[in-house]
Amino acid sequence: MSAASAPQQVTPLVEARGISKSFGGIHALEHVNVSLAPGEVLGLLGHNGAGKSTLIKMLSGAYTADAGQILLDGQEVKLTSPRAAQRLGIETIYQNLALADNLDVAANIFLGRELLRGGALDEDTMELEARKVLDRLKVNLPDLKKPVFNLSGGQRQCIAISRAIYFKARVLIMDEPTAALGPQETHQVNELIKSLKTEGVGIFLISHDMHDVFDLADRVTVMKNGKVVGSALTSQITQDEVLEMIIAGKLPGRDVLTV
Amino acid sequence: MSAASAPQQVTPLVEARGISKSFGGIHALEHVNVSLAPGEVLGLLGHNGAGKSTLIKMLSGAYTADAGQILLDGQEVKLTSPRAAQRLGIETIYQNLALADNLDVAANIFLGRELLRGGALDEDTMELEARKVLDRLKVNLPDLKKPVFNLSGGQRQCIAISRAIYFKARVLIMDEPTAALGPQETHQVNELIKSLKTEGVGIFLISHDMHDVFDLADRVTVMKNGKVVGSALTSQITQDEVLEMIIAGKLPGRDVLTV
Amino acid sequence: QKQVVVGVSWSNFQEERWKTDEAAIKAQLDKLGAKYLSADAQSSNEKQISDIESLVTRGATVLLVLAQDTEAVLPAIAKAKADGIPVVSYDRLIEDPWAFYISFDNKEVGRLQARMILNAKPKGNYAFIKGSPSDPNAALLYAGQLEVLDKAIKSGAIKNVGSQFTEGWQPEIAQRNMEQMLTANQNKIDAVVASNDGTAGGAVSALAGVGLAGKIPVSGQDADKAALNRIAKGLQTGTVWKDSRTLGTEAAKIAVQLAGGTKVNAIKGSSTFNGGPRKVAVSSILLKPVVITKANLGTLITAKWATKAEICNGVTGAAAPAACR
Amino acid sequence: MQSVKTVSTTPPRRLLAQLGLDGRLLFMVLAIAGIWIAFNLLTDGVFITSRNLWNLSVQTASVGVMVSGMVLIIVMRNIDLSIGSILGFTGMAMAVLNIRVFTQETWWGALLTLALGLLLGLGIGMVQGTWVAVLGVPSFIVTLGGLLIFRGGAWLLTSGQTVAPLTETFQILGGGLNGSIGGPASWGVGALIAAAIVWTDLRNYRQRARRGLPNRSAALQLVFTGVTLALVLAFVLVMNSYPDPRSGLARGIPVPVLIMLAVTAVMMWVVRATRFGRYVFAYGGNPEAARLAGINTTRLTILVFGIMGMLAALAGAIQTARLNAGTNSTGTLAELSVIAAAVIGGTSLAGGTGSIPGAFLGAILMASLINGMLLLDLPSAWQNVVQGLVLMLAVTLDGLFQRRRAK
Amino acid sequence: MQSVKTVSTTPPRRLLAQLGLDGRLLFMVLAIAGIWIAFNLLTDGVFITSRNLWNLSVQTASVGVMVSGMVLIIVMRNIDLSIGSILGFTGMAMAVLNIRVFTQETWWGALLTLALGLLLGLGIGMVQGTWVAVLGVPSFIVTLGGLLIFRGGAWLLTSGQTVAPLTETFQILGGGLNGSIGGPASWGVGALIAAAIVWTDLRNYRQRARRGLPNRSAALQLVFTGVTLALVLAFVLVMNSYPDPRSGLARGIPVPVLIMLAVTAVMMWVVRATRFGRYVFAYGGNPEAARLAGINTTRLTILVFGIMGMLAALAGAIQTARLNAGTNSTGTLAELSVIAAAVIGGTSLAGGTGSIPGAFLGAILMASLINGMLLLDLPSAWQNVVQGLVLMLAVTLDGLFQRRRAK
Ligand SMILES: Nc1ncnc2c1ncn2[C@@H]1O[C@H](COP(=O)(O)OP(=O)(O)OP(=O)(O)O)[C@@H](O)[C@H]1O
Ligand SMILES: Nc1ncnc2c1ncn2[C@@H]1O[C@H](COP(=O)(O)OP(=O)(O)OP(=O)(O)O)[C@@H](O)[C@H]1O
Ligand SMILES: O[C@@H]1[C@@H](O)[C@H](O)OC[C@H]1O
Ligand SMILES: [Mg+2]
Ligand SMILES: [Mg+2]
Repeated sequence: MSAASAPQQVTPLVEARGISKSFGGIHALEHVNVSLAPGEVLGLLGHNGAGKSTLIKMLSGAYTADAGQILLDGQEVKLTSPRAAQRLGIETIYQNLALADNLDVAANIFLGRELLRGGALDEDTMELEARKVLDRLKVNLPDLKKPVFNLSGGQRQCIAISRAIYFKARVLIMDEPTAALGPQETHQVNELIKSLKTEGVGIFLISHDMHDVFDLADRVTVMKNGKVVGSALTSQITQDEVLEMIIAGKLPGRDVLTV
Repeated sequence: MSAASAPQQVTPLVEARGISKSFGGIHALEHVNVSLAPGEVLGLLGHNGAGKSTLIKMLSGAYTADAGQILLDGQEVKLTSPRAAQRLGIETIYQNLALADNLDVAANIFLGRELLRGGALDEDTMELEARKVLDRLKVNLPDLKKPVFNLSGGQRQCIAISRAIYFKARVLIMDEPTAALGPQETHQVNELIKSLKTEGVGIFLISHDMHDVFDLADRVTVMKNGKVVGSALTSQITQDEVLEMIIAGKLPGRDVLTV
Repeated sequence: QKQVVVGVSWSNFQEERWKTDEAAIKAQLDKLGAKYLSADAQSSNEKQISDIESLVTRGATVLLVLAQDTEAVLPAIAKAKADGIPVVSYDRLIEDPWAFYISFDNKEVGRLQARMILNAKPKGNYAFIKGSPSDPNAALLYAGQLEVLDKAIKSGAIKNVGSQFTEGWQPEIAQRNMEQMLTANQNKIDAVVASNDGTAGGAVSALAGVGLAGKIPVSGQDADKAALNRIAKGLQTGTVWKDSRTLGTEAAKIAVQLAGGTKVNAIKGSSTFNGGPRKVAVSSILLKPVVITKANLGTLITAKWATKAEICNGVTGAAAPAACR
Repeated sequence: MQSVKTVSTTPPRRLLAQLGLDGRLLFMVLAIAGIWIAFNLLTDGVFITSRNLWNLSVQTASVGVMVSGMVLIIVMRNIDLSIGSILGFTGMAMAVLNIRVFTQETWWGALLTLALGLLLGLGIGMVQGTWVAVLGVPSFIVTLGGLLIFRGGAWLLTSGQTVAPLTETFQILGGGLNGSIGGPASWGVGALIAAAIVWTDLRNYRQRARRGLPNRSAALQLVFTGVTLALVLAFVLVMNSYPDPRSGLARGIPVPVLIMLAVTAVMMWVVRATRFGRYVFAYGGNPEAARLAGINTTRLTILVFGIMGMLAALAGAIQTARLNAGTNSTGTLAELSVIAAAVIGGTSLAGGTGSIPGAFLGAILMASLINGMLLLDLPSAWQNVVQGLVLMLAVTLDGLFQRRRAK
Repeated sequence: MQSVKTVSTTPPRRLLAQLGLDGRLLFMVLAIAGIWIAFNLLTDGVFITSRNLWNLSVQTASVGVMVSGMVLIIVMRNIDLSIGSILGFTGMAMAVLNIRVFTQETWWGALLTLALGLLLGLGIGMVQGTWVAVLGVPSFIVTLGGLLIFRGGAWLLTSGQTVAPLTETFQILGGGLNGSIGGPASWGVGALIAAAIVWTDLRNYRQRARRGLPNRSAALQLVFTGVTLALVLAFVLVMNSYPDPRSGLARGIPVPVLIMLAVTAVMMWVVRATRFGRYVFAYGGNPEAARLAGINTTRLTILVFGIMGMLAALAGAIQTARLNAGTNSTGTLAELSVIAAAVIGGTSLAGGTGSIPGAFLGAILMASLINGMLLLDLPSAWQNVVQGLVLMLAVTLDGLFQRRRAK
């Protein structure tokens, strides 16, 4: 991933400015700025509880910010609900997966956007399509007609990923998408990210796997205690420097940082 | 980790023989054998849905096997409930964490084994002790008196880990313990595993992170589609060979395998 | 000839008195060689309709219906009529000429209750403990009570200081309602018109709580044994005794006659009654309810309604009524 | 798609699931059959007569009409305690309308009465649903409020007075003497249902076959379709063997039963084949997931309560017509029977799980118990005891049976 | 332990939480105060008189005794519909025992009656609990069965006859003329409660201080302890200002109220300070997690239902003694009041959330509403309507208030 593939001069696809959010007395986010260009993969890093998931929930319409604005193509948008974000082409894989345990695999993948045929649910087509998208991830799923409740952690994760990638998005938010995946499945998802990138999709990638992040992301943004520590192009920073940013919350002592 | 530290000749601490389990029509485990020596770390690997979690649930008393036996110190034991396993010194970190969302951090750590003082719950001591064990993991937790419901994925994972390590175990089962952890937190857990190992605790470690597994485990056992593909000492096999075992379900073409 | 099968549809068997009615009906039917079937609507109009359907299905050749609601039961009567099955409206009027009406007039019961209290306290603050709001008889009773008291209320001699329905005729609810009336009126209540003995029991307990039990007249109805004991003790003024044994016995006899083909207007001793709200003329026999007070408790012993032991349990001293000495 | 050795066991599971004949339904049918046979023996053959079954069907109608709505409510992790009161209130309102406004014996008068009543029920339900969804008050509280308010309201409409009689036309809804559709029309309805069954079964079978999706064998499909058709035939036959006492002609299917069947069919379709139904279950499985998937959960909740209110009003019309009177106590405690029928039919109060046909069978089971108990000459206190015991037993056996199947 | 900027807001949240004065409780106290003031204005000062408050306290006792048990049941994701019937059945059983067996005016006779009644309740509850926990039948079904069975049973015990009167000694449980403990004893009880409060507050404060755990300031602690003591004082004062009509002496705290307070205190302690209480909530939060943590969830369920049954029997004793008669209808529909009180008090039917003091306040709120409306002599239909509206309103306001606080 060269820096050239993520140009900073164009209008960002998504930009969050001055986002703050607190729960009860806890300031989960304080004046956070992030931006994402088309075709860019941005790695979001930080310790546990740093505020990464909270931040992306603002971008996916799941939470509303206490303060700050969100811009899409340079225009301010109000993401009042997940549906609003979806309509604007923002798809999200949530960390807690958010599956309806009592529904089967296909129903979960198409939830909220079911295919119809003559006004009725087109179960068969959905099952076939679900199979296709799951095959892309090379995941092992014995039966698509069973409720997802009893599936293994990784199987559930694959369903959540399929949900998000089936519908063509402009912005894809992935909150630790491969945390529970086996090596082959992880490989597939990483390939997928690369191919979406070439299609111009902007991707927020939250991951604790430094190796994957450096493999996939053009740029990383590090958070600590609800604040942005800084951002840098992966081509201009080392893994150890990023680790230092995560743990110490301090910028490395040289001039590598982008906005 | 040298092979010497995990001698195969002594009576295994835990041994599972011929375990089978099916759900409805799905054979999740078929005639599985595994064993673990004192002070040994055994890495359990396999694709998503291979049956790893199901296997360790037999050892933790959460499920009962359809067939097969479990031996502790060479003696057959009946693990009819999680409590029975705990009593025998088997502690487990479940993949789905199994926290009571409505209880606070300390209550979750001590769940089922609360400290008493004059017949009543000793909240204060439990809070202090909880702080201590969490500090070992270097996890960021704003408030121990809040229900764990709203905590971040990694924070929840740390609580589940604390639960299991607080009570001195002979056998520790860890199902993807660091999946959601940040780099520092992961490091702490890995250190912890190493120190428990020196204390003679036997550890089952399920993880998809090949790097960590090779760093920590003495031996790996690979599963595929509910069956054991094979086991090998980490000192005698390469990561690529293990990957090959996971994906293809076949043993590498040379003589590296232990029982 | 086919055996006569009498199907009895009770409105709510939970009230104490119906057990006595049932015993009388059964005894008489035994004597006449007829069979007894029953169902309990548990205060539900809907269930009563189903009950009557079931009774007919089970082979009832004549029905005895204690209507929960005299209007809502009419479709079931119409069905019975279509099947040619005679009906006795038991205790409560059913305004359909097809049915033979035998009862103690409920409005009359209300009048008797009021009169008994009026005699004891011609002037003062009156509290009314009414029956269940979903039981139409509660309204009839209250209407009868007001009819008697109307003049005194208009003249100002009597003041209605509170009237409350009693959900499900439950004594505990009557007790709570009475407590609140006493509080609202600073105990300045001179008489309680309670619509039956169960609710009277609740009212008396409330009065006992403020030391007024026995000092204020309380009415009732049904001659429950607990109530008779209260009367003997002077805690309740009286009750209206509807000798349900007579009612049951007579009704059983009539039912068997109707089943045998006798026409409703050919029953001996019957007359035409058209005092219902719609003035429908029905053949009927009306029995006389009897007011029971301390003075005539003995009649119940003689009539074997209750034993002396039951009535006089714990009654001693000079104030004991004649029946208990 | 690899599969973990499921081939051998998949076909039978599939088959049951797709016919809507999962283990629970099968068991419930068996339980009902058992109860019927037991009662028939105990009553010397009175229970299984066309007359009693005809009555039983009418007795089931009111609960049967409401229970499918309750399934949706409970699946969505809510409860509606107000339905008995709404039934009573709307029933009373329709009685008043019919007696004081639309007094002529006209079709449109009766229909207008019904329509206004249904609208009233819909409105009440939607207000309650809004209160739950928008203000976030637990449905238990909102509908407990509704229970009190509309029970009081039913009394206040006429100051507690029973109002009667209704027009003959309106009474048809109640399934009384003129309230069934007669023999020929019943055969017609039966034929229609049969045609619909054959058509859907055939279409589904062909479609899955064409797309190469797993399917049952043609022979098995034939058997299943055949059994369904036989049930339809038996139903019409029974309804047509109970004659009108005046004319001696067949009564045929009672109107309230027809309504119940139509409601159940529509609701089954809604649950299986529409987005709305899918969303109800998704919400029940994981409300947060439903919201995150972009589902408008507020609107969903309001709609479900609206439907429930309307079905309660429909039951109110049936009950009022059946009693030929509006009484202020109509529908008291109906909520309990309806919730019980839903739970017996496999709806979990924890939300997310429920089945319309199961609930429908639950309603039949409860009604059969009460009906049969009446046929026996048990004192009513004993009837309560036995009813309680049989209820517990039936559901217990069901549970044991399910668990054995799961192993 | 680092902290994400919580310092500024932690103290007040802590303080409320630790006093058991979370926002909800505070709001409920305010709601009750509002209702009391409103009724007092409407009744020209009759509502807030020692006499009426004394009555109100007795009227609350039966529901107040049961509601804490219901909180545990509901927190464990269960429901108990049978409590009204258990109340009636055990009440009738005790009446029969008292009238036919232990007829002497002795302490032990009355106590034995009570003890046997409580055992009976405990046993019934445990059987139901076993049915739920071991056989896995939904508690809704099991206790619906119980509702039917024991309502029938209450009738069968005496073939429907009301039995009365009970011994004077047994009647004490009902809070009638001789059913309160008098002025001096009431002061004694008040002093004991006050001492207990001071002692616990002091001990907790010192302990946390010694261990360096977050604590409220000494001044604030003083204020809070002071307010609690003032409430105790006010309570005893009110109970002692209502004189016995015969002697003119203070009545003091009624025995059923004392029982209710004792039950509530014990149950609060159980929930806050015992493993058992902790496990009930853990199970409610995540049944699977509780099981995996090694908790014996079967025993837990059986125990909770056992406690509920025993409390229902205790309420049965109170009701029967208060009415001075055993009647077969006693306790009908009590389950609804009790569940409503629990839910108003913040217990969620989804399980996992509930508060004993909240439920206790819920019981007071409901009883206050009915008490006040009866003072106004509102017709019962209007009582229903007003009760429904106030219920919905109170909980709605509470919700809005909570959400504002959360922001
Ligand atoms: N709904 C909520 N209510 C209260 N606190 C919350 C809520 N959501 C998050 N928090 C808190 O806000 C902080 C940030 O949480 P967040 O989930 O964003 O962390 P994260 O960076 O995603 O961590 P992880 O890597 O563990 O997933 C944490 O301290 C968490 O406990
Ligand atoms: N309770 C259950 N009921 C039915 N099927 C189950 C159940 N538990 C597990 N399975 C199935 O058994 C298989 C093994 O699951 P398991 O959770 O053991 O996999 P795993 O190896 O832990 O996978 P992962 O790496 O994704 O955690 C999967 O196909 C899963 O869907
Ligand atoms: O006798 C009374 C009866 O007439 C009334 O309907 O219900 C209550 C009874 O006490
Ligand atoms: Mg996160
Ligand atoms: Mg797993």
